[in-house]
Amino acid sequence: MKYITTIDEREFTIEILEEGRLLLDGEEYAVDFESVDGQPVFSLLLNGRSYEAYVYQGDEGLQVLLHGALYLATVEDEREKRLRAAAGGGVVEKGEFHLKAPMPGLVVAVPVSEGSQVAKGDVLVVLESMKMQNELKAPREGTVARLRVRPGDSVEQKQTLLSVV
Amino acid sequence: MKYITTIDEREFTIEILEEGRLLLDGEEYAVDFESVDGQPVFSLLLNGRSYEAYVYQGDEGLQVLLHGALYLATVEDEREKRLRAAAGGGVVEKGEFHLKAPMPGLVVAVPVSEGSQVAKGDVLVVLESMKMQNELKAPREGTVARLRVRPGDSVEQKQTLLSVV
Amino acid sequence: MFSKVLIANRGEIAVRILRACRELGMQTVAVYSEADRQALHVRYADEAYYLGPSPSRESYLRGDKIIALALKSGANAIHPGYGFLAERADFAQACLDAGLAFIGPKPSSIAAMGDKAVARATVTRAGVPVVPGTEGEGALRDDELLALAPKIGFPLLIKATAGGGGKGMREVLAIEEMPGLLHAARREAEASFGDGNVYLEKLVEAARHIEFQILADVQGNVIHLGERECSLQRRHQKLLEESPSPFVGENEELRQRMGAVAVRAAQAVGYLNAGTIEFLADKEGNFYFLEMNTRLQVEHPVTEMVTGVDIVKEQIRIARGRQLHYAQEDIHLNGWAIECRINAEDPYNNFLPSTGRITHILPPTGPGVRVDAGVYPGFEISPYYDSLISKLIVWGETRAEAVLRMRRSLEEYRLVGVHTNIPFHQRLMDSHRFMGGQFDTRFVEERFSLESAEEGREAHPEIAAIMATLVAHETTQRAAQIVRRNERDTSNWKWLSRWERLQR
Amino acid sequence: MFSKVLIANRGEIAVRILRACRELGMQTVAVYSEADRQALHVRYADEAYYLGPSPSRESYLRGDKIIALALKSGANAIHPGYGFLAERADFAQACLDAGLAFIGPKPSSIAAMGDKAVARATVTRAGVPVVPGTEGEGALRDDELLALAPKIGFPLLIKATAGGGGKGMREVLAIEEMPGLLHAARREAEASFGDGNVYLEKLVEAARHIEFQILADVQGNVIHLGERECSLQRRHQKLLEESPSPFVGENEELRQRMGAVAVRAAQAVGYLNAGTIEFLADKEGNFYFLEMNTRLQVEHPVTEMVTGVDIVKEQIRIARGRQLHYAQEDIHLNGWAIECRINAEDPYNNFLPSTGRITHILPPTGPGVRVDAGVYPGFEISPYYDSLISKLIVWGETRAEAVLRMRRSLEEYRLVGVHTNIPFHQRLMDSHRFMGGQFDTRFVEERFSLESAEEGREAHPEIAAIMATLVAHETTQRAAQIVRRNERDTSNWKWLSRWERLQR
Repeated sequence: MKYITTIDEREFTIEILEEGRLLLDGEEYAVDFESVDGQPVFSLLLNGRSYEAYVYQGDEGLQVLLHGALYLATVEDEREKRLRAAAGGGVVEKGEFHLKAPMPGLVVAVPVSEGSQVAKGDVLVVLESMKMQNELKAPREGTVARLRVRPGDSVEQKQTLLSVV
Repeated sequence: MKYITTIDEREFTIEILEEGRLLLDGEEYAVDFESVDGQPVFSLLLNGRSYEAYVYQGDEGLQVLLHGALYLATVEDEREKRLRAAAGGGVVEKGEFHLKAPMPGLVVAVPVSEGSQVAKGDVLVVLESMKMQNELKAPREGTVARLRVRPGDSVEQKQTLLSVV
Repeated sequence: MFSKVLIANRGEIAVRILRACRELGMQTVAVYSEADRQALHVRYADEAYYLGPSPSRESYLRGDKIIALALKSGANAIHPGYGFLAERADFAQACLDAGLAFIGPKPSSIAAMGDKAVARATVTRAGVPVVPGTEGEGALRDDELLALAPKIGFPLLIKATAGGGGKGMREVLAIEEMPGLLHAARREAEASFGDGNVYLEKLVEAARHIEFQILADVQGNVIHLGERECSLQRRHQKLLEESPSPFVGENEELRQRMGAVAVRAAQAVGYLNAGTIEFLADKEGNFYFLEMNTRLQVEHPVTEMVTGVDIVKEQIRIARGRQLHYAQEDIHLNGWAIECRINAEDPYNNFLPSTGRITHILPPTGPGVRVDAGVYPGFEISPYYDSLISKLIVWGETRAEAVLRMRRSLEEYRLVGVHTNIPFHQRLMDSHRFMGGQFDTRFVEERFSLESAEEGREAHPEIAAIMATLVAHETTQRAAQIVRRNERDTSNWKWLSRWERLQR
Repeated sequence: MFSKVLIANRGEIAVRILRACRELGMQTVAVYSEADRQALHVRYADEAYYLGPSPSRESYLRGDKIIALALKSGANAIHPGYGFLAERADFAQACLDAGLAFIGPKPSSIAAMGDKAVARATVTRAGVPVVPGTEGEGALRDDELLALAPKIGFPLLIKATAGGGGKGMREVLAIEEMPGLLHAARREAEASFGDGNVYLEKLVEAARHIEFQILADVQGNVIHLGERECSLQRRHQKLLEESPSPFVGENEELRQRMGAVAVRAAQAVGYLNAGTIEFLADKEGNFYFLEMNTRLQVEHPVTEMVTGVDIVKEQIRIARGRQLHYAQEDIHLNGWAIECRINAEDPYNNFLPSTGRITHILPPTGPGVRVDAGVYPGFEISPYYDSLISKLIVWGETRAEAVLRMRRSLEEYRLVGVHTNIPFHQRLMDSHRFMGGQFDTRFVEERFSLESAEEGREAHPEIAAIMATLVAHETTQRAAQIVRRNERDTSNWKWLSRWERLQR
């Protein structure tokens, strides 16, 4: 099975062969890969070098936390890659952004209102959780729409608070 | 639900009521009982006193390891208790004893042979495991039968090594 | 003399106090909120009582309920830990009124140190230096401020009396620019807070946060256990503490001078039990009283590691009326200790708190490593309380050894189920300024970023790529297997042995 | 000078050595058997190579393969740990021949101390006392033995030259009974071993096992790090060690005298690196050389806790040719440390080894607690290697504090999946003789039983009964629920989210 895996715009071609071997950009390695205790922690022996990392499923691919550094990886097999290329390529840049509560908490401030123009980095909602006030910011510029919370509201994790269109 | 639980020949009558209450020998207690992490480790709050113990299923009932002391408990509901009483009561004292390997290992000595008369406490088999020589002893007197191993054999856990009849 | 202690707290500090009580042969009583039935402090205590719903104000802040539970359970002392009710003079007084020993200072000391203006005035009278400024002198006119400025010295800060958050604040380097800056500051303060009043305060440049641990007994003995450096902060939250301070270092004369001032500050309020005097220090070695924390600190373990004193046990002994175990001359700082606060938060997402069920922990261990934690595999991190889940403390013969030991400990630490700030600490350990001891209270926020710290490091994108690919590959393969397996067997439960069912 | 170390071992000691290497900035290479692919030392090392099938003789005892892997991986030093190849002079020599540094003594020292008769003769020449006896003098006749007996003194032991296990052994209290006992001993020895030869040895009454940690560098400096008491043993396996020894206690004169003798014994074989001189001591304070362990000991952490010396790091520095960090006068025993060996064995079933998968661990932590372990949740304990899975070490300012801390640590420790001897240690901690420091090498086997130790204690059969009943009750209820749930839903897998599948 052949995969194209992208990290920080750098592409790696990884072909998984049988019997604990793989090709990384054409070079062969002995590979021994196991989950630790069924957890999303994995031990990798690659030509005898020992690595261990957390691998999580994130919203936009897999997150690999290795030696205290985070890598965001997208893994595609050849078919997926071809389909995406045929579709004109590239991630959709525009579209609506739905601000979701990253954790349960209490809304303490909403410094924007419906129709507000916001720039990237502007604070949209201040959410209190674990005794900290957490600023939730706009990931891009746009207009605030469908504002659904106000100060004093308790919100659940992943509840949509507002949209930026 | 009412149970009769025996520990060291001492009987306790325990009736489980609804809503976190139970009767212990007729006295009512508030009870809050939870497994820790789905493990056979349990946290008990009994009228506010906090206890924690391992509870394992053993061959002859439940083993409770509490504050570093081991208790062997047999739990019967009323119906079981009545049935046992009707059957004439008491555990069968005689019958064959099958010596099983308590762990995988290597048989290093078998100081008995088929037909040997053995007393309680006599060594039947010496099994090496974890770099220790472990003496497996007779739990009662009797005659050795169906000897199935000899020095040098590797045995699996729970494999029957011989019987005492 | 008490023998049964109620711990009015939760989390790692409740566990820490429980351990001290147990080692002293005391009976222990825990209290818990709805979210904390399975918390470690409930499991470790001899008794545990339900306090109320999860929000603190309905549980851990309910002093009345806590005192009632102490009386009901027969506890005759209360340890407040830190946070919650620890610095509430009224709660301490209520304990005493109920006939319970309060393991902490007198209510009057808590009150005196709790009011910033009173604290400032009290310690000033005792000859303790405070940051020079005009804060205590009411609303002054521009001409008055201009006259006072040279006495404070430059650089100085103009600050809004009503304000905070930097609004209405101006840094003044010389008297010439002051009139214009005063005007601007007043205008901004007026606009922000509706109050144009400002005061002056000396700007402590490259300020370092250095604090001294105090112990005081009823016999009137007051000693200090040396200093802790707590300059590494983010949003006024300490992240990493060490003892000794790299700033004080081998300057024993400065240490003893600051320690003596700290003792004097504590004596100024007739202090009893454990407390901490916080100072701001500048490059020249000037230091100023900031505030006193009238309680046990989160970071007390670094002091324990270098002095060998068990501070919590000493608190309990003091509260029982015993004389201090130690005289000042018995206290020596041996080696070096560093603490990293491990928080449930995502360092890659603006340090947002992270909640969830912890499924796996492999803590670092071995020589010179101590972990104080209130969590375990299977415990659920809720959004109700602070995000501190563990403290990783290491000791080394030298600071260099301690830093290297902290590095290997952070790399070893596995905790699955919530995000933690461990990667942040790992990058901090790599920072040249940290290694050199060259940092101040603004360092983390102004001169350190996780992203740029990662840039210079040896990176392994190809390893990350391989691991991601293998996980994706196995996920696909497994999903297929699950489908096939299910087609074969629609009665999985039959295959569960009795033992497996028992373990569910 | 080497910078990459291969650790020729497994389990907790391999992890311990890896940590020291990492803190010194060394690259590390692990080796592993089939059973150990997921072992902690494989996970922690920079590199890890497969050695062979699980049995030791096909893996960890394959010195040839290990040396080949060192050369292949570019490691330029080997640390043998303890056990396996650690005291094999031929392996140490083979390392040197292959151009690899051996982190341990010279092969000649290993050989000299490995042969009991040679060791005895060598240290005797250096003026080190050995247990008086006739072992080294060949087969003697009864009249010769009777003539020598008074010089040895009574009580003494007649021992079979060929034997062991108590066969052919007799205790002699006075010369009058000796002829008859000699006759009986020879007859039994002849019957048991086909060899009737016997020798005499002084009976060390109420013997205590006390050992001194030695460090020696290439510059010829030899120091000792004080003593460890290891009298608590079962089947010649140490179970609990402490430093200082309650027997030596505050008798600093005895400590220094024994330490000086230990240094002399090490010097007698030109010793280098870390080693241990074991003594037997009697009630009168006489002490006799028993043997030298020419390697790191399991129980080295208790010495580390009281001296502050990191023995493994010091081993590596010595092997790199560095001078010792410490002179004898720098070494002071501060406080008290105790180690309990946590073995995977069932104390309620004749201490039979216990194998299985560890499903949950909650180790004790907090002030003064160190855990050295080679296991983690999810790891499988196999029958191939020894049963030591963890070492629990505590430090206290006094022995009493250390004992109380050990008690609370043992009670806190949760380890699910295999049986452990933790309950044994808990009962030992309660024993009055242990608390009073009144025990000898026969104590555990002859005067301590788990059952009788439990008799005197506060028991909670009613609590055990309640817990057993609730578990049985829930098991029944759950079993019913599983049946019902399954009837409703024959396609469980559909309910697994993608994330859950990923985690399987």
